[in-house]
Amino acid sequence: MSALATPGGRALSAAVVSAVPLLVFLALLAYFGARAPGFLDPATLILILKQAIPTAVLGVGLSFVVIGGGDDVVAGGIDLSVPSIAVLSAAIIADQLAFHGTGTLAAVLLGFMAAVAAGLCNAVLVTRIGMTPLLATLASSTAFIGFSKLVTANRRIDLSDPLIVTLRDGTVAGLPLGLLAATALIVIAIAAVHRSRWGLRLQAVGGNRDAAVIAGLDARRFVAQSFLIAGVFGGLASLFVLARGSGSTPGVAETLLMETVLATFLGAAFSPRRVVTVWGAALGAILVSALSIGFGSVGVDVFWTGCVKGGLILVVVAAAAVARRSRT
Amino acid sequence: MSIGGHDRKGAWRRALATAVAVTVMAAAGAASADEALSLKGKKIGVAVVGTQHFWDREAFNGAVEKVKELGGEVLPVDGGRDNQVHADNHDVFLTNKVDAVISILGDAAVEPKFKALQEKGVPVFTVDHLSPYAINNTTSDNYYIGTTIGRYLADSLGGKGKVAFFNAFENSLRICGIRAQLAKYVLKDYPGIEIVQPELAEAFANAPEDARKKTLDLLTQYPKGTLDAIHVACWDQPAIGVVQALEEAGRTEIKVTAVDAGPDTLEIIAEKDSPFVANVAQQPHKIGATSAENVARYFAGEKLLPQTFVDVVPVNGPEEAKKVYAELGYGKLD
Amino acid sequence: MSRLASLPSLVGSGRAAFARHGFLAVVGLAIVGFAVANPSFLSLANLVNIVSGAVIPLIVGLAMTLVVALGAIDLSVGVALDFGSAFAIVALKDYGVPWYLAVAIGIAGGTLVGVVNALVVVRFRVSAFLGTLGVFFIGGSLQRIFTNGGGPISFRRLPTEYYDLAVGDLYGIPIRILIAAALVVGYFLLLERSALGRKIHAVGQQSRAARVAGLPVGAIVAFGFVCAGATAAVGGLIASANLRMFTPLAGNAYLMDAIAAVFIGASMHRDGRPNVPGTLTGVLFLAMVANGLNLMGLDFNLKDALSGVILVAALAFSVIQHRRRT
Amino acid sequence: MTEAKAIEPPGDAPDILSLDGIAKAFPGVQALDGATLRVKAGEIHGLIGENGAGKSTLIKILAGLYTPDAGSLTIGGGRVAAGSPDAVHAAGVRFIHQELNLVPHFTVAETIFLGQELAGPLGLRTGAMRRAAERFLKDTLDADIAGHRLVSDLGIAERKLVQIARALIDGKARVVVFDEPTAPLTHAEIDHLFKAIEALGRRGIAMIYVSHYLAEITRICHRVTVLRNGRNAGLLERVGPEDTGRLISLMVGRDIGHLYPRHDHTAGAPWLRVEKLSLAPHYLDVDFEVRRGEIVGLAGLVGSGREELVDSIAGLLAPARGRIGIGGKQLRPGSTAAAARRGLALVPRDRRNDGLVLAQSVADNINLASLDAVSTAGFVRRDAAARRAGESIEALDIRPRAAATAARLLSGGNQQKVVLARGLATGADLFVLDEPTIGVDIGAKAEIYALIERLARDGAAVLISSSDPTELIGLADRILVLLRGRIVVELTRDAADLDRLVALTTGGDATEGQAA
Repeated sequence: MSALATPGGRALSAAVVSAVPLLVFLALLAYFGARAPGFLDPATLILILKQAIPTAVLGVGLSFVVIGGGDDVVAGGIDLSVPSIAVLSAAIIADQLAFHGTGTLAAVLLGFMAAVAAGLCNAVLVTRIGMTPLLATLASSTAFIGFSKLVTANRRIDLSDPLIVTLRDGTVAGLPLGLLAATALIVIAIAAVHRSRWGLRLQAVGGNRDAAVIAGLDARRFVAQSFLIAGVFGGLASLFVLARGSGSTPGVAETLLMETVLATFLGAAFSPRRVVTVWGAALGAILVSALSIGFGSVGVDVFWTGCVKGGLILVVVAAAAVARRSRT
Repeated sequence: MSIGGHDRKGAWRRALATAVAVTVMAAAGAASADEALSLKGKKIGVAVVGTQHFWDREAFNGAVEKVKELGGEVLPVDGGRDNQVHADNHDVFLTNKVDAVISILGDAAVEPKFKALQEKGVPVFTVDHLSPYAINNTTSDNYYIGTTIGRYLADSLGGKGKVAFFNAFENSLRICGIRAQLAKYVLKDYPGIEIVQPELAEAFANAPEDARKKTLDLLTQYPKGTLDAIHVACWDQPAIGVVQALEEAGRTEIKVTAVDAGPDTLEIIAEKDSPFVANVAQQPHKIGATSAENVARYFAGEKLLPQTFVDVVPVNGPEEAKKVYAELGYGKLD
Repeated sequence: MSRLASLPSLVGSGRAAFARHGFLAVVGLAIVGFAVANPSFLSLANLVNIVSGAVIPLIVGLAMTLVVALGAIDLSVGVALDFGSAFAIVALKDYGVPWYLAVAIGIAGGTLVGVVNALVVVRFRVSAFLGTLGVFFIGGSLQRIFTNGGGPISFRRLPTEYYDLAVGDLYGIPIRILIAAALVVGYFLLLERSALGRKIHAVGQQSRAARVAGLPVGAIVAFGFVCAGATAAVGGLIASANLRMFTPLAGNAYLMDAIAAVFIGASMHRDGRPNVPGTLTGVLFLAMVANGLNLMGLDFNLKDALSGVILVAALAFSVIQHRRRT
Repeated sequence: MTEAKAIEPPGDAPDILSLDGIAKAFPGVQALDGATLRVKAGEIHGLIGENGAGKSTLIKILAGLYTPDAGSLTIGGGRVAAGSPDAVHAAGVRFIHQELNLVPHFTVAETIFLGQELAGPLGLRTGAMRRAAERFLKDTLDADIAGHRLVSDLGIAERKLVQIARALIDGKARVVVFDEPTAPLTHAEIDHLFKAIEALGRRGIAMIYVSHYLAEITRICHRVTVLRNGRNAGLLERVGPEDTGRLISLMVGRDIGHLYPRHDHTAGAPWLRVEKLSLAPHYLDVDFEVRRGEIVGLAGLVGSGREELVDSIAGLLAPARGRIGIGGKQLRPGSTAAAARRGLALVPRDRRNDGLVLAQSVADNINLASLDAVSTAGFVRRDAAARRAGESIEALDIRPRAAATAARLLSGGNQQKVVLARGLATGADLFVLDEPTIGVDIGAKAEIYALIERLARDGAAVLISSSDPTELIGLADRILVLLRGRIVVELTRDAADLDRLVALTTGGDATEGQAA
């Protein structure tokens, strides 16, 4: 039967084309390693991982929505509001801790509740009102950012709460605590999406909605759940955002959004199935972080990083499009 | 390529020779030591929060050029106007084993990074950012800026009237807090002056256009005769849009004051009948350069004071604007 | 435009009627609220102020209308705007070209962005969202490289004719409003009256059917991106004339509003397709909200939160309204 | 084709499923009028009929997707509520739809177990599912497919098997309905699929096999129910290859004479010329020409490469090799716009998605391809556009006679007339009509046939691709028969009779096919 598969020559060229993103990335890493001697040290590696944490957690949240909605960015699933949910939750936690004398647990709980409410709001906009996810979350994110400004009066709030400091500086067996915590979250998410019944069904809903419905699944419920979970991950990410910034800093949502979208879709280019995955989003975040640190270490003119990121998107997506065409 | 800075480099050097003297409240005998200053063989990390704004860019260029001039190697990083990215950029210095760090601007998010650098024995020098972990902070005298612009503002109002403040950063950046609060402190001497509430926020991206629109809305809210001045509390990019809005609306009786006095705004102040009446010029390029020199002094074994203040140049009225424009080496205005 | 003539039906339950005319209800509530909070909201001067402030968003919105009508999206309209502004200002300042040539060069700058988008989307089959996102990154980066980090290029001594693009008037009517009006009419004719416009809508509504009918779909999509780029550049010309300088990365500030306006407009259309009067309404609504909130003298942080909520509500209502109709 | 059935017929086994006296009317058409279908356990039961005979309506009623107006459904001796997909599923009926509907990036195991995954305390038991899937494929369907492979990497036949396995994996299937399962498959693949089906039969599962391919029906089915015009036209027991003729006559069995217009056209200069056109694996080395004033029919079953060939001529697909000429000029391949410039008008088979811009008005659709003719300086002259649309509506008798009506509100027949009107408005002289009367009621059919005849009379070259052999015989001057990607025979009008054409397209007349 396997002889009936696509002709060998075309499969080969597709394989070459689909390896382009990986080759590009490896070439860049080699270049950094050669130019900046310290780049391949374990310390740098830890640093790359540490800096990737907030983007990775947000990317994981986003990937739930993309997986459940399909990866057509305009018609399928996307949640552009995950970073603003994180910023909103961070703002609430910081404000509570710094100015209202709220206990750590209660403050974190309040932030989480806001994040879940935000996710619920997105779920309603998309599955009840019927807005396209792109539009719904673009709009809701402006509201969430507005609320976070309202909460913090658009100022930076420094935090020295033990939880935040521990998450930032604590180590377990020589490994940063934040890194371990984030890894645990990502592992749970991977298990949920890629190792559970629910996850397989979520993937089916996004992969081919008709197929999912034929299998007896309630597609809308899965989509709603994915937005809710994205909200939860926004809330979880807020802790890492707070730890990384030693408090809440206004105006970080936009950078986070760009990095998150980039990481999530870059991750797809590295997955063998060419689809957005949870681990792909996490890996994408690490790659983006490695690129940033790499460029910094090499001393590349910072003005060029946008060119590199944009070029990367175009190359990766065009390669994927070409690979898809030669496959069918 | 070099719309911003490099073509002015020659002019800068000439200006440095003639410019107002630097008030270096550093160690005695600094002048003689300058001859021997060197950063040969040193790798200096220079981090700046962003380069879109004239001030930031010039401070950054000043530091980078001076390090190179002193024979050092530069590892530059830019936060893209994101305080968080700026803070994270300091990690790169940690892993690249730089000999010293010059950190320009930024908010409290950088503190843990400074602490980590300090623990690794890397000395940190800041520009416009006070930190317990830094050896030295080179900055303008923001207290002087705040009180000076406050006085000029009061003078332009003749001691009474309504003034609107663009003031979004008072709470988030220490230097902005100093400038805004001291200006307000001075205005307390003038019971006839009232600050319109609420204050206005400027956006960082597209600041001039954003301020222009907000000013037009403000003018509708305050018809002719009910508003007398608009002050931008921490910088002056929004003032470009404010002036534009006043000219468009024919409300040039309203006075404008701001802080920074880059070439763009000096040019506006120098124009005839400009509503933009006063500003306080900083010397960002010199601040950056001075910080780099402080690094060299530190390696030469000198003891540095916690803060080095570089002179600011008050600008009051068109004639002074023209003069300062020439003095700071931006060229000549007629 | 028969839509505008159809009056709200007074029959049916109040809730259904509200859902059906929800967007208009939100607009009405907002106007009343703003007027009560500050009577000068409805003054002629302020209305002119609103319209005049809406000019650049409107121009960007028109460009977006065209692209969305083609069933795509353009996240790089801001870059096209910036390029228009940059090319014109540099031409004026460093090359001393006459003002009309600067206008042409500026438009060419935006067109360039459109051409790149067209290549990426039509030739390399990259989805419009990710393709224009890539162009967005690259375009921003190029501006920073060109301006040595993103410093504005100021040119106070603009030729008066160029300056007048933003601030001049003809027979008492601001030239910027005339430019916007001309573009609105032009886009209206293009999308609602021209042969090409029919083809554009056919491609946007049912791309494959358009292809079967023998329409050159690729060329039409490419035209849309190029035309959108050129149009956004006109916004850039006005922005640069306005402030007598080029502010790098300024264009992105208009992206979100443009998308929102187009979708508000589309949901008001009978067939739910993007349309010029709808976009005009959407842009004016957003401008009105921003202005009204400013005039209320609210704390600026509260203002941001409120305008976000109003945006979500307006979009939600217009989507519900559209669903009720079909 | 003469080998005995691989599995024994069920003999006197009781009916496991029966649909009795089913009636269903849709606006304007009585789709089913007392149809009956009874299936025994372990039997492979063929269900055949022409397009519009009511097969798909009957299957949808069985699936619970439609509620019948009358009749009853009994499964395994128990009455099952009509109109409930869940009840039918619970009773053990499974459907293998013609569309594969699989998630492309899923593995074989994930696909098969979707909705009934094996999971333990540690989450999905990937290995267990993989092994179980492989075992199931091997044991039940006699297929070797590795469970970790991605659906997108499978061949079509393998995907079909996976689709079947997914329907059966729960082990509760008692009746499996195959809807045109071999459509996209090659000969070798079909053999493999049949092995799988026979393996199912050995397990006592009843199967309903819906297909146009009579050769397949006679090869594997034990009994065949023939539907015609919504009623049972016959039930054949112990079917063998020798029954093909009987099946055809039961299927067609109506007078088609008055439906078709009088032939009143004469062939002129060669116009469309197709040379050595190939697009593996769909069609190979296709050569033919169509003259002006001539109607050429293209026959071939679904999967014969007919659709791809038509798409290639119209510019929707780019052929791999070969040339297409129109009026002596070479056509740029893969561009509908280029084809349109050469005067080609396509009436596509998928009218809803490809034919019309449904949201736009009838007038806009009629003028869509020829807007420049009603425009001045790029602007549509609305009066001219309306006038021309009005003329077309009048001439083609499009109803309702309101140019401003949205195209989506029209009936299928009238939509098809709008597509034709659009082509006519461009002044096209080559019409490629792909299934021009699919889903169109009989009255509209006659009108469309008259229009087609008029096109030829006016000197246009017409190529009709159709799965309805009667319409090809009724209209075409010549009929090209496509079988598995090759033109196997060209029948002239005089030589074409229905039995022979059906036999040729279904591969039921292999000797003649090869002789030609």
